[in-house]
Amino acid sequence: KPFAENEALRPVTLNLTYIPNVQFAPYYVGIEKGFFAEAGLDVTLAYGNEADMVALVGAGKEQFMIASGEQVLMSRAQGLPVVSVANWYSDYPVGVVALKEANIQSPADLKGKQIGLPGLFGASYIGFEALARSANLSDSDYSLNSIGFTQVESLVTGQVEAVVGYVANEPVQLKARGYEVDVLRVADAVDLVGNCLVTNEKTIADEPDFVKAMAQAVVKSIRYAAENPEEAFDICKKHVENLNQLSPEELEIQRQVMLSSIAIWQTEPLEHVEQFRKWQNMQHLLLELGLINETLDIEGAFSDTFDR
Amino acid sequence: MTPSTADPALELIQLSVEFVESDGSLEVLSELNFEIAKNSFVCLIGPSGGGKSTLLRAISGLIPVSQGKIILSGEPVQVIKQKQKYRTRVGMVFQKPNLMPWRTLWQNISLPLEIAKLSPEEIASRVYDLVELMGLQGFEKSYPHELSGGMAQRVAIARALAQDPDLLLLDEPFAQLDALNRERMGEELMRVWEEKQKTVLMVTHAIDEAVFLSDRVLVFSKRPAQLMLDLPISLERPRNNNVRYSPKFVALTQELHAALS
Amino acid sequence: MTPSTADPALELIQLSVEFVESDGSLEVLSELNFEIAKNSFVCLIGPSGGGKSTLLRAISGLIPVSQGKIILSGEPVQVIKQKQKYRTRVGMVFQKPNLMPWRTLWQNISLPLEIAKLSPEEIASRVYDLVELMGLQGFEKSYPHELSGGMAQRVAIARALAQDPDLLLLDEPFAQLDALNRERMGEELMRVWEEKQKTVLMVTHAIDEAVFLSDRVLVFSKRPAQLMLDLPISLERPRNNNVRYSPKFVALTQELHAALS
Amino acid sequence: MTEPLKNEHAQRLSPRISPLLRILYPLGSVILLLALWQVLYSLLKLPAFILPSPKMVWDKFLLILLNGTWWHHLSWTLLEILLGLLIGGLAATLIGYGLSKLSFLERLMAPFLVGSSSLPMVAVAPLLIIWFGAGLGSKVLICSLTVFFPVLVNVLVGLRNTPQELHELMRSLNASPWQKLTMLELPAALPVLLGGLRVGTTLSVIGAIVGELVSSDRGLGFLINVGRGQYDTALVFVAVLSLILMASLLYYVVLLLERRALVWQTWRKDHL
Amino acid sequence: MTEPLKNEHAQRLSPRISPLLRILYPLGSVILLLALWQVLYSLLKLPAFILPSPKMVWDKFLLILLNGTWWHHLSWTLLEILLGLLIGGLAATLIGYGLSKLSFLERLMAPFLVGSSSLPMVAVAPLLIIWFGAGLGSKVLICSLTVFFPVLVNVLVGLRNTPQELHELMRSLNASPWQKLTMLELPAALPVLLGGLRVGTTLSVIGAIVGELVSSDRGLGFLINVGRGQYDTALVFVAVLSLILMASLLYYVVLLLERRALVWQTWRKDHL
Ligand SMILES: Nc1ncnc2c1ncn2[C@@H]1O[C@H](COP(=O)(O)OP(=O)(O)OP(=O)(O)O)[C@@H](O)[C@H]1O
Ligand SMILES: Nc1ncnc2c1ncn2[C@@H]1O[C@H](COP(=O)(O)OP(=O)(O)OP(=O)(O)O)[C@@H](O)[C@H]1O
Ligand SMILES: [Mg+2]
Ligand SMILES: [Mg+2]
Repeated sequence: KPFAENEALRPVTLNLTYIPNVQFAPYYVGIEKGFFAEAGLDVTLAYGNEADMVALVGAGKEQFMIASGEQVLMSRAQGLPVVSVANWYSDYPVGVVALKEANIQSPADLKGKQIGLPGLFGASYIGFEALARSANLSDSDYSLNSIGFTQVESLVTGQVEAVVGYVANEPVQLKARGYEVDVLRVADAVDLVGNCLVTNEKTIADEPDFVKAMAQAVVKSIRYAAENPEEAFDICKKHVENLNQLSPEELEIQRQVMLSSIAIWQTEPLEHVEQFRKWQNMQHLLLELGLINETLDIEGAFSDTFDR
Repeated sequence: MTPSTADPALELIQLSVEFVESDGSLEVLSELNFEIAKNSFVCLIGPSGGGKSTLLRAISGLIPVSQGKIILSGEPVQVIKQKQKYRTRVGMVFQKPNLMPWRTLWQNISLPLEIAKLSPEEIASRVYDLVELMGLQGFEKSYPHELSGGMAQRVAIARALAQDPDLLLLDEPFAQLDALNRERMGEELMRVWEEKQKTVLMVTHAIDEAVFLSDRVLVFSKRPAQLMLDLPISLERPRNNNVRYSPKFVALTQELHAALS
Repeated sequence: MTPSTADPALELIQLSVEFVESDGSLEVLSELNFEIAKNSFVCLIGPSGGGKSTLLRAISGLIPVSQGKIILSGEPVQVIKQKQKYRTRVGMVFQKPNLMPWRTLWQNISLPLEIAKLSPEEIASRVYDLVELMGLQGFEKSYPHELSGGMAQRVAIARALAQDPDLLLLDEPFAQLDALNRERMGEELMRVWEEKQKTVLMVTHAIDEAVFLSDRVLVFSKRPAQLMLDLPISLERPRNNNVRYSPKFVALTQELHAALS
Repeated sequence: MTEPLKNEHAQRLSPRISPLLRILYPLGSVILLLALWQVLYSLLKLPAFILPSPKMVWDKFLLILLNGTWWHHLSWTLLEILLGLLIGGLAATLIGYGLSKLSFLERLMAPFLVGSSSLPMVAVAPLLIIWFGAGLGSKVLICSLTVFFPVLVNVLVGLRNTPQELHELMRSLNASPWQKLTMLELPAALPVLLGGLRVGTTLSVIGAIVGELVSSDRGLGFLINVGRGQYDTALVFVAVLSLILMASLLYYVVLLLERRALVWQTWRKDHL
Repeated sequence: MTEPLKNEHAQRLSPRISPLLRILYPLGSVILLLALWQVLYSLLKLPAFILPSPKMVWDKFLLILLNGTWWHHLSWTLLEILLGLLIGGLAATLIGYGLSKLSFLERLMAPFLVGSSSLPMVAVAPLLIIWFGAGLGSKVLICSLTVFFPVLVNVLVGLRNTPQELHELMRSLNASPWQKLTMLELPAALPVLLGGLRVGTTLSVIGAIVGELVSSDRGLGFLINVGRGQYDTALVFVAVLSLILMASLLYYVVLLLERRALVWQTWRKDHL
């Protein structure tokens, strides 16, 4: 055990965004299979709003969270000293989903369409803009509708022609409910950094072993969950509220959601150059969108010394 | 001014009023018979809960009659009420002035005339006269909350007179006033009555007030109300305050006192 | 029962009360001098806004005096007020019954005693007696909104008597009652006064009420109030309703009427 | 000596409603609503994750009622609400009393009272959660805050509207400040205070839900989040209906308390 | 013949406050708040993205004021609120009048009125957006709904509390139903109606913001979302303070309207 030898387990909170969900399978697995305990950690999971969590980690009030890459850069631009120490998603998890009849096969087809997304901020907005720009489209070429988190409903009821969502979630939900859909993955157009384990500079400086223990346990958990999906899904049932109460059909949808999520997990640590490129692409996009105003020190935003 | 029973302003024939309730019915007026002469001033006294207000409400058509008839100058109330001429027949003044707080003094007096859809000029001239008659000049634009109790009651009387009714019903109109204001308002009312030549039926609890004002005092029994005493007041008119100290006044007061207790 | 000016219950010496306002000051009482004999029943009449209530409020120590002195059985009010014995000296009954709506009849009467921190037994026995005295039996647990106006006013008087004060001040206590109830309450009050041997100072607007009840009627002038008339009422006691029709009564009433108009 | 009760009239004239009808009417309303819902469902033919049928919602309710989930979450929200009511109500009463004695301070605070009542908790809840953590504490704080202002305003109004004549009476009886407080001011302010609490109850429910929606792992608001995340719209309906029911029940409980505490008031039965 | 005005007394005894003080007090409050905030900021030493200083917020305000962003969003929210007030208020008045004439229907509706007032808009806003789209419409709908219920309740209470004696007066004058409505019922219900509108205004602001927080691309709620998304807490503060200010102003505008319309009421100046 690299950390906290001959001591009791160290309690720590890992903050997840959103709510308990099968996509967080690795963290449930890490707890149930004892990967965190092996690293000397007693992990409690908490859920909350991403922006709030980033602020708390940045302020040093929390130590670990899972956050989207752009959040790391945007908050660093505002002076929050947050750092990514391990990758969870290999790809940017966002995509555009449309019903077959809308005939949206490539980003260029987005032209002139009514597009729904939660709001003009956050991962879906940034992912969509990346996709649109890859096809040389700008905001005047389509119309964006802020529809909150009602993508599936809005698409089905025909309020919009395409929606922006998580590739592992909305398309699966729609297919399972008998809708034929086309998905444009942002990852196919641009290589952006996805979700990662985030901590703050103070924790890295004060307790590098602690960070290392956490990062490695997370990586191990991701790999195990990816390799043992059925076991992982069973573990999810213990942690995800309401899962047990779903009908068999609905439960199967949730299983599918987890499986498609696994497809974009990063099971082996990424090479530095590769990581750097993803971060730099992200910074480039944010600058273009005006979400940050100056170039940042990319090397400071992530570290690859803890996850291996 | 002498009452002529030949052509009565109001006749009650075998009048009964009952209230039907879930726990049986309550007979409030029982086979009442009397008439009131044109242009006379009649006061009605009786125990609390005896049915005086009920009688007035029946005459003004607010509640239905169970039996018998109410006849105003020869025509039954029900018939008049349907003919819409009704509002020129009976004017009612309640115990409280009952003014609309969002209307000025002027607008409160004009209310019955607006409801009757008179022309604005007609309304203006009538209200003007009434303001003068009741001595309310200078307060035309005041709202009820800016008026004293006495003034408010005067407005209520003016409003009832605005309809120019044949019969004026007053239900303890001065009960809210203090003793001094009460005397003053009584004299005022008498003056107006003499000037306007109306038939007045007024409910009161004050014996001296009844004697001072009226040509005739009716005393009701306990419920179901029946006529217990019908006392003509043969004091000279016009009357002034000194009449209160005359032996005749005192004797009449005493007689009513005895009848009531 | 004959007033003995040797040992007065209340003395006013050169009493003046002014209200200081942003736009100058208002002199309401001006160098008032009179005394009230122990155990006498005195009524105070005067024009509206004349300062009668102000005088009562000054005597009960609710407002400060600008000049002069108020002496209760030999001791100045200010001194008494500080000694906390005050509440056994003066009891006040207002124009409205002023009952606490969340207290039952019984609890309203016991209020002054609770404030004085008497023992529960003592309170119970006193309140019991007062309920009996005022004829309120059977309504001990009623709340004020369940009482008629006359009963509420009776409770207010009982409450003032609960303190067992030497001097009872009444500010138009019957103004809210109708004529008949008013007469009854007056007789009631007289009975209690005779039984309890209190000094009473009562403000009223009703001349006959004043004459009927009191040993002496004081008439105030317009503001600033001064004593305009001090009329002893030498009618025999005990009095009953018939006294109202005696020539003496009528003459006294007439005299007061003249003084007031 | 026995005079008629003063509002014999009034009481006789007020409309009577039999106890049977009093139960039948709300029942009727509920049946009406269900019927409307069923018709809408059958007519619109929307997918179940957009509008579930009453039956689906009922089944979901039974399911989570029987396995204890329902009570697990409901009780948590209830706890937040009750703690919020207690703390917010108490603080508002104490501070309100203080302010009423210091009219200078009251004037200074008045703009905040108006401003804060229009402060959407949903906008500041994240700030509160950042500042005070994501646990029970921040939810109770949000509830307390939502309850605080209406009760405070009502305490101020209630104390201010204590009849001036009763104040005079107490002064003429040489009552001590403490006696004035307990014998006059508190009882006089009670109806308005309870009225504020009643409004506060409703707001407290909303406050708790808002707090939970922003971040939580237990409670009806959390259940709404879960349902929405899993496209389990029936669960969302169960949670929303439960909280409406809870709010209505709490409302009626305070109403009942009010009636008990205020028997001395001619109670307006037709009071909503 | 000229008697004294009835509440000469009352008016003289009511506390007078000079117009100067009336401005100075709120000013004092604001300064107090700013001071408190600054002290908190200096003392707690929290990072600016958790608690910005007054200066930072002011600078941000100036920035977006000058480049037009502020007005762009504020005016949108204002539009939603005003439309919501208009539609919700009007609908509530009309339906309220209808219900008051059909007491049977009113009883049937009563449980919904209580229930719906405790329905957290934040929970149903997504549903409304699904059903009615994400545009201006759904926000105005949310505002209208939040305004609808308090106004409806007040219209019902106002109409019900029309003095019975005045109804009798109108009957004794043989007034037609239309005359009863325009000459008695509407004027009598007006104070309570306007009171409901005043409460509704505050709620409407909250409704608009909730709608915008859930989904929008314009408005103060959107600005809050943007600020939160970009870790620009100063922007969040500007938006929240702007909407509090707007709500307070609207509140006072309705209050002013009320005073103008109700000159005939002895106006309670100390009314919050
Ligand atoms: N609408 C009604 N329904 C049922 N009972 C009624 C109604 N109106 C009056 N009563 C009853 O009829 C009786 C007579 O009442 P009324 O008001 O006519 O008496 P009154 O002589 O005017 O009394 P007071 O002198 O107190 O005014 C009372 O017992 C009263 O309770
Ligand atoms: N607290 C006060 N501040 C200023 N002026 C006052 C105050 N109390 C009374 N006054 C004024 O003092 C005058 C006398 O009032 P007071 O109430 O004593 O008259 P009153 O004789 O009792 O009249 P009424 O017969 O109408 O009761 C009035 O002009 C009144 O406006
Ligand atoms: Mg009557
Ligand atoms: Mg007085």
